[in-house]
Amino acid sequence: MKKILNDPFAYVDETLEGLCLVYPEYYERTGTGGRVIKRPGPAKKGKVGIVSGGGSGHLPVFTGYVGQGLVDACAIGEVFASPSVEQMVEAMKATDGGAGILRLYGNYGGDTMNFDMAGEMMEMEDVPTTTVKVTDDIASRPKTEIEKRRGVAGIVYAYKIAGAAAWAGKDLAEVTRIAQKAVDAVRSIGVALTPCTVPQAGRPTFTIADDEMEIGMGIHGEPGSRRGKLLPADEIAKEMLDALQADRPVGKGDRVSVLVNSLGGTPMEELFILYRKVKEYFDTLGATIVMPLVGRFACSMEMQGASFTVLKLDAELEELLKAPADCAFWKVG
Amino acid sequence: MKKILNDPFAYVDETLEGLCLVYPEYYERTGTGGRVIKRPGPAKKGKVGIVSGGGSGHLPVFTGYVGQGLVDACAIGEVFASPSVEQMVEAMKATDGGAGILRLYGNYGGDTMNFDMAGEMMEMEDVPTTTVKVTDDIASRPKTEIEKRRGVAGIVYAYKIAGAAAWAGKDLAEVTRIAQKAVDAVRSIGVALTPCTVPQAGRPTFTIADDEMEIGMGIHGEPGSRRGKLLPADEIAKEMLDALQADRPVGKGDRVSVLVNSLGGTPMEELFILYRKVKEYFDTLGATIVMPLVGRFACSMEMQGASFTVLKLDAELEELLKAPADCAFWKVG
Amino acid sequence: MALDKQSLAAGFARVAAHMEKASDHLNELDGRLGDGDLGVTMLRGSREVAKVLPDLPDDLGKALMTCAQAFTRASGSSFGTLLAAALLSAAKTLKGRTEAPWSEIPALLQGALDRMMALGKANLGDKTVLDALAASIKAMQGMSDPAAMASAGIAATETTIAAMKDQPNKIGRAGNMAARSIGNEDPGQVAWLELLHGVKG
Amino acid sequence: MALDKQSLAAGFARVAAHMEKASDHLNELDGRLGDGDLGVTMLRGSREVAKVLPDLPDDLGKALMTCAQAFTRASGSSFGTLLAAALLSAAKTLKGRTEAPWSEIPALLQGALDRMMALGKANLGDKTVLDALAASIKAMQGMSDPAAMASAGIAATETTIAAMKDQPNKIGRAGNMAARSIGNEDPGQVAWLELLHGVKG
Ligand SMILES: Nc1ncnc2c1ncn2[C@@H]1O[C@H](COP(=O)(O)OP(=O)(O)O)[C@@H](O)[C@H]1O
Ligand SMILES: Nc1ncnc2c1ncn2[C@@H]1O[C@H](COP(=O)(O)OP(=O)(O)O)[C@@H](O)[C@H]1O
Ligand SMILES: [Mg+2]
Ligand SMILES: [Mg+2]
Ligand SMILES: [Mg+2]
Ligand SMILES: [Mg+2]
Repeated sequence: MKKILNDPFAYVDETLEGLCLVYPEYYERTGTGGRVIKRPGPAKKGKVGIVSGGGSGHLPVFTGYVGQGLVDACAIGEVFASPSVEQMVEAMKATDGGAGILRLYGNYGGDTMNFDMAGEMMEMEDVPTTTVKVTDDIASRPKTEIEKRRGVAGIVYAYKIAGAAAWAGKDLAEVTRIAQKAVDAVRSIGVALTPCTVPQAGRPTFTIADDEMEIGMGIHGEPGSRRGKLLPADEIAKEMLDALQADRPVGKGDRVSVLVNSLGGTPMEELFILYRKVKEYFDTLGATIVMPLVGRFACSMEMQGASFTVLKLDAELEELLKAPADCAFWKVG
Repeated sequence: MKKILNDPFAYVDETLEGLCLVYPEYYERTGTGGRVIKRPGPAKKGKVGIVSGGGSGHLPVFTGYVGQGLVDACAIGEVFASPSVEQMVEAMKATDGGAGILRLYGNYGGDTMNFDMAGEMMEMEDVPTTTVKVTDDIASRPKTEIEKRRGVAGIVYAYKIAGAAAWAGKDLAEVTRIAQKAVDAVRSIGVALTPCTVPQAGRPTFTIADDEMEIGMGIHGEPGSRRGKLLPADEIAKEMLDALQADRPVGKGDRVSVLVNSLGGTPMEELFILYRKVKEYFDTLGATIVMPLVGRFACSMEMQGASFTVLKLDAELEELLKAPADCAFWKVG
Repeated sequence: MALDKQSLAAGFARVAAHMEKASDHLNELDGRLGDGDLGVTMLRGSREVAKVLPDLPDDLGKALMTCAQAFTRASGSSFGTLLAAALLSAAKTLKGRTEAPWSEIPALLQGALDRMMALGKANLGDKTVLDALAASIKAMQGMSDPAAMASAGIAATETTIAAMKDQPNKIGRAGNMAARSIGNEDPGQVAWLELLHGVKG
Repeated sequence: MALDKQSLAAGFARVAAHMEKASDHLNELDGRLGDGDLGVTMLRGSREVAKVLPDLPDDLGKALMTCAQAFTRASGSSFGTLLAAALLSAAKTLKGRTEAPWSEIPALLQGALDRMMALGKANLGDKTVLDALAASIKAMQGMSDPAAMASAGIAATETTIAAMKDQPNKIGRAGNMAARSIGNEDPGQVAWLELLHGVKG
């Protein structure tokens, strides 16, 4: 394991400590064990709160997207592990402005069980809450089981759009509808070249040969759809774009936003090389790319690889996508 | 070599192509072989032009810092290789607003020879030019040969400060003085954990054992000051901070800005873990950290490791550091 | 006497005391095929609950909710979450009441079981705590004495554990090693047994 | 006749024609210990220069500057940059003049040599193009006929190449393998020889 860290069991807490020291204007630590990150100051009165949560090791996801026009609070688990119910409840309480709370998170077993529980607890205290789970990874399940798909980088779009709706003062039902609409419009697929190492485990999450890649692999190393020889960038891009296109076709005149995301270890140079092909692909389809995002948005620490996320827009989604937002890792407007 | 690319000989051109497709509002390609990136539109009349250049593979350095309040144009070489004289001349011509041009780049042999030549060519055309070379890497030479030190991540501060001065309308002599003042005030040191691979070479730039790190290594794999067992994050941080402190002491009441930079493969989590120790160190000295920067600013593709850069501020430098700036990779104000 | 704030607090206090002794064994059982944290979950969880017992609200719903929240403070592991869900299900049913007859216990447990199945997406027969709980409910049916109910539950759970020992686990971490789980008592079922022992005192 | 726009253009045209034949050999020499791009540098560079010859300005300074810029268009390698620096040094000296006597050539070359040394930070004796240039200047001293100067330079360069062949390179890529460079002609010195052959025609 080649990582710059101290005690592996302090990895998450020290990360959060550093994060808040660098950006006190964006992030405030609270909750049991300091495992809730919220926007500084009190919850905004009358605004629907948006709460997320999940395992660590994915920065900027999930914690990094706490900010104006984005997420209000986030509960943080160990690397690749769910936060506890208690921490989720604390995140919701920290962001309760009296207008209800949307739980918006990636579809993973532990997170779901805990967030459901946490939601019931809030309801016992008469705080209305709703749930929208992000299920964008097309490689995780066939289209017939779409609601069981796991969530990957597409959550960034869900945060942005739901966040803008809540910031604009829409009510809980409306924010929930819009968040679900964003989830329905978003699809992702990834390719992994190398594994990463969970600090407490001390060994790579999976093994893969020096000349191999795995298309469709999940951000925790969950099996993908195809393992094979490492292909040239343009061929990798085409294979992933074809898969996305088969799952949810984009056609002439459509407007989409595209996120070309590094899993962490893959450098910006390679993302730009991939983006050429993405642009060409949508040009050929006659579709327009709006606000392309290229960079590290949802990572798996040092894992090499990349993912593509396509968000199909309509007027409502596009307006919300372009609305101002501000966190340490992403500024819009 | 595990990289997402097509023809290794097209690596740089495809990277620039993608960069400009994603950010047409920030970057425009021009020059022989499209190896100059400039701010879109004509040069700003009456403003001192700031031109940089260097090898590829370091994004966001150098190209990424073309933007308002930063660099006006950049000449781009192959991975880790100098751009040509012609490309440098083109970069300068693209940014000639009639107020002269500052060449601001990292101190490497090939770049220096070519930039000197290019400068003479501009002077033959009666365009006044000056040179400031960034020499921040304390591990590359002893203090007695300070002007021979190579440039690493400190260039980011030099860009920011000189860029703000030029943007504010100061003349060439003044912009040059301020750029040199920034260089004199900045010091860096890095630690490398893994090598990276130059696409055209196809093999790692150096070898290092699985449990080793090298303190002081350069961003192209130039030898550092000490190779040894990988230490805990806090000890690595202390060793680097002590070296910086020995080279240019920071004391009680001083104001500094600090850049904790990933060489590419090292994830954000680890940078935040390092930053805790940085903050503690300067707190103990009684110094104040202003506008800390944590992230990927000057990389070596997928190389794992990190660098610390300390900029000692006075009122003039601090004002310029905080002035607005805008490029795709960095927004201030 | 009936189920109220006092008897609830007394029951949880007995469970907490019992877990101080039982947790090592649960860790050991869970460690054979799982991650060995079940005893820790139960011990830390019930210690957290013990802390809130002196200040429980009169409303049984709120009281159970307070206990559920306290339990989850210690842990994010599966059994802890399922148990909290069970408490929360009872809390919902009893919301607004300060007293409930003992005879309502089997119905409350049935509600809890339904909630745990909905939450954990497991079925009866998967060799989990659910099977022990289902058997306990059946055995308690029609009773109204709490001690007798606990005894009946203990007997039914012991029978279940013994009967299922040689079946494969079908869910959770142990479910990933279904074959190897044959011959092992399910740790969650044993945890339920220890809970009942604690309640009975 | 003297050095002016016409004679300058004619000389560069002869060099460009000669490089079409000489470049392979230069690549081969540079490839033994260097990166094998010297012939490419000379060929592409002089082809680029050939393109600008029809439209050279009358001002000799501007004309040489145009040639220097054209040469660097093709390459960022060391010899190309040094040669461009040499041309630029002459351009600076001749700026504003449309004619110069042939007798000024040795002084122009000395200025170029100084510039190349300042730029490349190498010294005489390092077994580089500098040694060939220095020997040529010495041999041309006091002459005023261009053909005779070229011949003298060729003879002096040949002597230098032969004399230094068995010494180690001390600078540049080949300098990294000083020991292995013994026995090899320095490619930059040979490139200078070929340049003079081209000029002479
Ligand atoms: N989805 C589920 N539904 C019902 N019971 C479950 C489920 N998952 C685990 N269990 C029960 O919990 C016990 C393990 O608890 P625990 O150690 O807390 O789980 P883990 O450490 O795997 O999160 C199992 O023996 C089983 O009885
Ligand atoms: N710093 C220097 N000073 C003088 N001459 C040099 C220098 N570096 C290289 N040369 C000359 O250039 C020749 C190699 O030229 P070239 O192939 O263009 O260099 P490279 O490919 O290493 O950049 C050498 O044989 C030597 O004569
Ligand atoms: Mg367990
Ligand atoms: Mg567990
Ligand atoms: Mg060469
Ligand atoms: Mg070369």
